[in-house]
Amino acid sequence: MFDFLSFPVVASAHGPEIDSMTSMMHWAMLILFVGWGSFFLFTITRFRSSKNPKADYMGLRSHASNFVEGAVAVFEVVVLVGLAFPLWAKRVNAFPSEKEAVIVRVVGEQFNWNVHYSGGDGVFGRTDISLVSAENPLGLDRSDANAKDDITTINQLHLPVNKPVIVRLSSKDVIHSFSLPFFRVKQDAIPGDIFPVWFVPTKTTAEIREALRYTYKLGKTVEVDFKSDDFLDYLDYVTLNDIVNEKDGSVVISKGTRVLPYIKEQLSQAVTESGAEFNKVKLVETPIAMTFEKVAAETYSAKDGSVIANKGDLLSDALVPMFFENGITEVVVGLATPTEIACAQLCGLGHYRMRGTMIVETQEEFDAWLKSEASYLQP
Amino acid sequence: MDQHVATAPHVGEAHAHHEELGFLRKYVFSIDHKVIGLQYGITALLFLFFGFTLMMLMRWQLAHPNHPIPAMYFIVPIAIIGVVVLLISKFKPSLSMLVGVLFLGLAALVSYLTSGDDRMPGGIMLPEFYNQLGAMHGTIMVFLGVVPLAVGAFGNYVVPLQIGAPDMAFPKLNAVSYWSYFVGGVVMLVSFFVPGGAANSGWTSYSPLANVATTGQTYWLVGMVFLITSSLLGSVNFIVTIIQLRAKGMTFMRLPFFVWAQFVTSFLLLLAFPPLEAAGILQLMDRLAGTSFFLPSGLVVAGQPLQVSGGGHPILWQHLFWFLAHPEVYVLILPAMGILGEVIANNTRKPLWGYKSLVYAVIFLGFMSFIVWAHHMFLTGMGTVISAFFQTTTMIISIPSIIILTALIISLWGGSIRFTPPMLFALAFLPMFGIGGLTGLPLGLAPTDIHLHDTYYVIGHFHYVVAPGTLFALFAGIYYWYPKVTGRKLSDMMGKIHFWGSFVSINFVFLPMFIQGFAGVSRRLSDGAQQYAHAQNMLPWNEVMSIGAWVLGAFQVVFIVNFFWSLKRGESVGDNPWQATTLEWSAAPTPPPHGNFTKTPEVYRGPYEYSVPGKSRDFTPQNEAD
Amino acid sequence: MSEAHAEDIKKHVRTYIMVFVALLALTVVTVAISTLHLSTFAAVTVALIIAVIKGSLVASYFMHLISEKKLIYAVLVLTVVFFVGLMFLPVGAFSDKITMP
Amino acid sequence: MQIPYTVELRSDTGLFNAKLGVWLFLASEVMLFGALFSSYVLLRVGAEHWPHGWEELNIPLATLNTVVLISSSVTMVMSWASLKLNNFKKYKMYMGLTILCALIFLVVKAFEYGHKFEIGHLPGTSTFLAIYFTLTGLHGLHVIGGIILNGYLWGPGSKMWQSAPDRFTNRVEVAGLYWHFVDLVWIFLFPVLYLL
Ligand code: HEA
Ligand code: HEA
Ligand code: CUA
Ligand SMILES: [Cu+2]
Repeated sequence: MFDFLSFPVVASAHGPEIDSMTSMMHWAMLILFVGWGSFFLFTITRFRSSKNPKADYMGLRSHASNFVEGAVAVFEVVVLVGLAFPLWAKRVNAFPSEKEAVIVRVVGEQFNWNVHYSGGDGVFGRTDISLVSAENPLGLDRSDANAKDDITTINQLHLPVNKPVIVRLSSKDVIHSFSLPFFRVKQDAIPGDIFPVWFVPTKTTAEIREALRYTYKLGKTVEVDFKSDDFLDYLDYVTLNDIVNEKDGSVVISKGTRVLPYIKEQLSQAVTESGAEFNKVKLVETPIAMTFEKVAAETYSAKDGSVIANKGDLLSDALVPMFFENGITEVVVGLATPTEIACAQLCGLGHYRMRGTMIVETQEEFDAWLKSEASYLQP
Repeated sequence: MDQHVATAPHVGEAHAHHEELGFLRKYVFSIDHKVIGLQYGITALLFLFFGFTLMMLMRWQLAHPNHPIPAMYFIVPIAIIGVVVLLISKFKPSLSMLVGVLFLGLAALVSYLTSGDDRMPGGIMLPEFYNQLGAMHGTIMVFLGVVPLAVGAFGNYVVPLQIGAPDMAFPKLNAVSYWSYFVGGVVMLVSFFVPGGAANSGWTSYSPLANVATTGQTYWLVGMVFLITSSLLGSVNFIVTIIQLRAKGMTFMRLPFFVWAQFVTSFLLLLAFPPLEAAGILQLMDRLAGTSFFLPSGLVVAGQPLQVSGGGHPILWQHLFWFLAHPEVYVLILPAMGILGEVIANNTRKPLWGYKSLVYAVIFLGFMSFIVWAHHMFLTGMGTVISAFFQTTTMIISIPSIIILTALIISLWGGSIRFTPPMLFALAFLPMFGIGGLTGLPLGLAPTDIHLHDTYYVIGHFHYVVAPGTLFALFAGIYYWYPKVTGRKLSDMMGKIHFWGSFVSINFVFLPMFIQGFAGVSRRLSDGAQQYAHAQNMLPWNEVMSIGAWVLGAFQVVFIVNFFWSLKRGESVGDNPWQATTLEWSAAPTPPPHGNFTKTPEVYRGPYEYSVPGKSRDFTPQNEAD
Repeated sequence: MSEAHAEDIKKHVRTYIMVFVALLALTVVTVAISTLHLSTFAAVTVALIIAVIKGSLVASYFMHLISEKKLIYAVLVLTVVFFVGLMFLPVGAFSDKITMP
Repeated sequence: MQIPYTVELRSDTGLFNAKLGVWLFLASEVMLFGALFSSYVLLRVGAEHWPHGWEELNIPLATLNTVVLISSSVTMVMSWASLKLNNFKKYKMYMGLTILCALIFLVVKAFEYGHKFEIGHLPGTSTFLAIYFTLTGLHGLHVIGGIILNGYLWGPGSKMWQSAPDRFTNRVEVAGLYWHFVDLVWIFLFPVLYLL
């Protein structure tokens, strides 16, 4: 009954508390709104001038509204003392002990999340901004003994499920905001300061992927001629046949390619260079595989029985013609990494794409991952 | 000139009979509060329109990210509006002609903005340009649109009339305020033409992002200094005027509610703006003199260590900014509430319910608004004590708002409600502000703010209070006072079309924002969150909201046409068409001459003596002796 | 201007001279104390106390605040309240931050 | 219609318009400098190292400037008192002295700044110098504003003494309030920047 706001999947231990507090607030707001609203609607119909030509100087004589206002005030006090203060205190004070938690440093920069694990020794190596370079965005001093086993990644945060995590958050340049929508975590990453946040992930990325399935459709088809039609009107479309240079028969753009501005450039170049001429091209509108990685949520096979995409396979625009040819017009997909680090603070032109992937996995998978990362380190 | 002039001179000719001043002195460098009020009003309306145009471009991008934007869909309608207004003006030098020309200029400006490889190569909006539009939409709407309209225009025009004063206390200072505002606006517009374009760090200009931003940010800061100066001078003027120039008998408890609202607003401007000025000076120093007030040591920007002395704090900027900006949002709402008081009392034909509690609530609201600012900063690493303080003050500040809204709603009870266009807008304000205000509560509680902070939920929250809230109240004010200014009424029919169209479409714009907010969709994303997994099933809403915004835009055209058409063709009215009680209607001629009153009014009663038992008329003006 | 009024003003002028002397003396005192290089806390306290005294003298006598109207006091009290808020709340926020576990 | 209470006092407030106006303006100035002082405190509390003012700055010059500014405050109030006593000549003299003091203040300040620039101490050098230049620079702008204002009242503006002596006296009083405030700010700047 509480959750009427259709929150996204919740995947952390404290998430439900925040959700139910939010829902509770919204119930209260709804009651107030409906209460005031019905009084309001009743009043404006009851006292319209055609029905009530003469106004009453005194108006409402009751002062019941004082009680309502008082009640709202009391309610707010109860929410503050009973919910808001304790919940917040738990978020910012009740940190798990460092021994039982996974500790990871995350440092934001325009427009990446740098992730830093302390490795086997549990101690983070020294960092120094004079060492910062493209290969070493954190400026980690590998000559420091503690740094030898440190693991760093860019935009790859791996965490084990059901274990407390402490993220030590900071930034190299401007203010970012470390936001994990499914985990109900958000904290500004402020340069010159380090703030810790903690939470316990309770669902793995794979579980969330299963829970979140989307159906993508193949839409309209059109046939266009490169010369007469403006390609930029077809940015949501994928080619269903090759674009062939009819002069020499060479394939300039193969089928299963999304119509993007560069295609137009490539074609015009061919025209200016060799006076190429092209066939008409058939396009289908579809968002499958647009923007970022999606996987097939089921196995899709062609009419002849061959597999187009196995469950879990990455989908690409190149598969679109095959779906089309085999009469598959709806594809159920999961997102490759539904769990992500979003940036919730305007941080420059790349703010909209400052997305880090976050993988929550079983302890075994996590350990295996750490091990494989460690194996890349130079001895 | 034609024969209309004699019966109802339009705005520009209001003072023709009184004194022979040259054109420049009369309309441009005037020191008459009414002319200055109109200057503010027209400038602010144009800026509102411009701010909205920027937003409609952004909404196109959000609905169809990375698709070319058909610029002509924006340029041509604006140009057509310009031509229509010019036609209405019959190309005679007048206000309409000026505005018509300005609309054509606006069309040219938009066509400049929608071209250029550093903004829209191939018609596709670059993210950095989106950010410029966002920052400038916020800045223009707040500082160049709503505040100048609510305070500069309505305050200037109405307050002296309502308190029975011949003018503002310092007329020359008043003109300086306007021109300072004007210069600030010009600087902001010019910033679109500098390399790198206008400011692009949000209207909040958070450091260090704003420190390392393009030149536009410097223009933004300089522009803000002018705007702040303008507001400061204006607020000194308002406070002195209200305290010193009240007519005989106009005690504080007989002030119209609108004057009270302006009075409190002026204090907010007076005391909250200076810290932003200080912050602006510090950021200018950071940008121009190489200081690092907001830059900590050890920054690495774009791979290069930043060569500054360091030792500053990014959060310091936020404290100084929000110390202004929270009171500022009440600056946006208080005059609106004031207008509502006038319109509701007049159209219910009865006194406001609980006038005193309204006054005390407004004062308390004004006071509290200074100590809630850090509720914008819960996620900047706040501990328990200080966050508890700000959560508590934020909850406390909701109580006076509830008292005000409740009193206004109860005022309807027992009335004889006339659904005139100003009243329609005023009535719509109530539930719309209710939605906006109520959604402020979960934001004001730190734990729930974790999920909602910087999502579209926040955007939804504040647009409900500023757009169908304040903006509707301002429309109510325009429909209400237009006859006093021009001697003619705005067309009721067009007014009702404007109202219903706006009311329905605006909810399509802002209601889905809450849904996106619950899903955790961040604000200020130039592709409408396409890149984010958690936003995938929220993307269709983007299109709904955008269509809502364009429909909303289309209905504004009705308003603009009404505005200029009625200047000449509206039903002409006498001194007190609404049968109102306050002095601007009952004691001043329409339109008011230079000096406002032919004879100094004297006040005998409270502001809203409607339907007094035993009186033959259903309204008893304040200046009517017993 | 009446004679009584002129007398008043002359009295004022004497006060101004006295205040002037006091201000000079306090300036000397505060500079002198600063050469002692007291501990930061003591130095801040003493310097601020002296500055407050000097400031009050200027405000009370040169700016006639001592005989000013109630309304002006009201404005100033309000300003002082917000001034104090502005001084202390950000400092409070800076000292109450989430700390590293 | 004339605007009332430009000269005479309104009975219920006991004030004329400009006086209330200038006090309100000063209230906003308090908030302006308050915000800067608040920033100063925050930066200093948060700094790892903060120099003592006396190590970086020239105390004798600043003391001299303090004395100069205090003197100008006295001459300012004396100029007003002279008008009250109907002595226009003395007014001219005292007002002239006020402006002179203000100019001396600026000259001394210019030397201080010049020296700092010479030895390469720029606003960007350290946070201390940054806040020093910002605060004193802003204060300096206020001094310049005061000079312009007082210069007007000393020169062209003083014609009003003939036509409307009461109004003119009020103007001088109001200008004085502003000028004393500028002095008052310096009284706090001096210990905060130089002595601590
Ligand atoms: C006019 C402007 C305005 C107004 C009045 C308000 C009012 C309130 N605001 Fe809002 N706010 C903004 C403008 C405004 N705000 C803006 C612009 C931002 C974003 C800035 C940015 O980040 O860019 C913002 C952001 C903002 C935040 C920060 C969110 C975040 O970034 O995470 C918070 C948090 O506490 C908040 C809280 C509140 C509260 C508690 C109120 C309270 O005062 C509300 C009290 C009102 C009520 C409780 C309604 C009562 C009415 C009824 C009950 C009647 C109902 C009637 C009928 C049904 C007929 N606001
Ligand atoms: C007063 C403030 C105000 C107002 C009124 C509005 C009005 C509107 N705003 Fe805005 N908005 C802000 C203040 C405001 N906004 C701020 C501060 C931000 C944050 C910026 C940031 O992130 O930094 C923001 C951000 C913002 C966003 C988020 C962008 C992002 O995060 O990426 C969106 C998205 O849809 C939006 C939409 C709209 C819409 C559709 C309106 C519509 O309601 C507009 C309606 C406008 C009109 C109806 C104009 C009417 C004018 C006329 C008709 C003129 C007539 C002229 C004559 C007669 C001469 N706004
Ligand atoms: Cu990083 Cu937004
Ligand atoms: Cu706020």
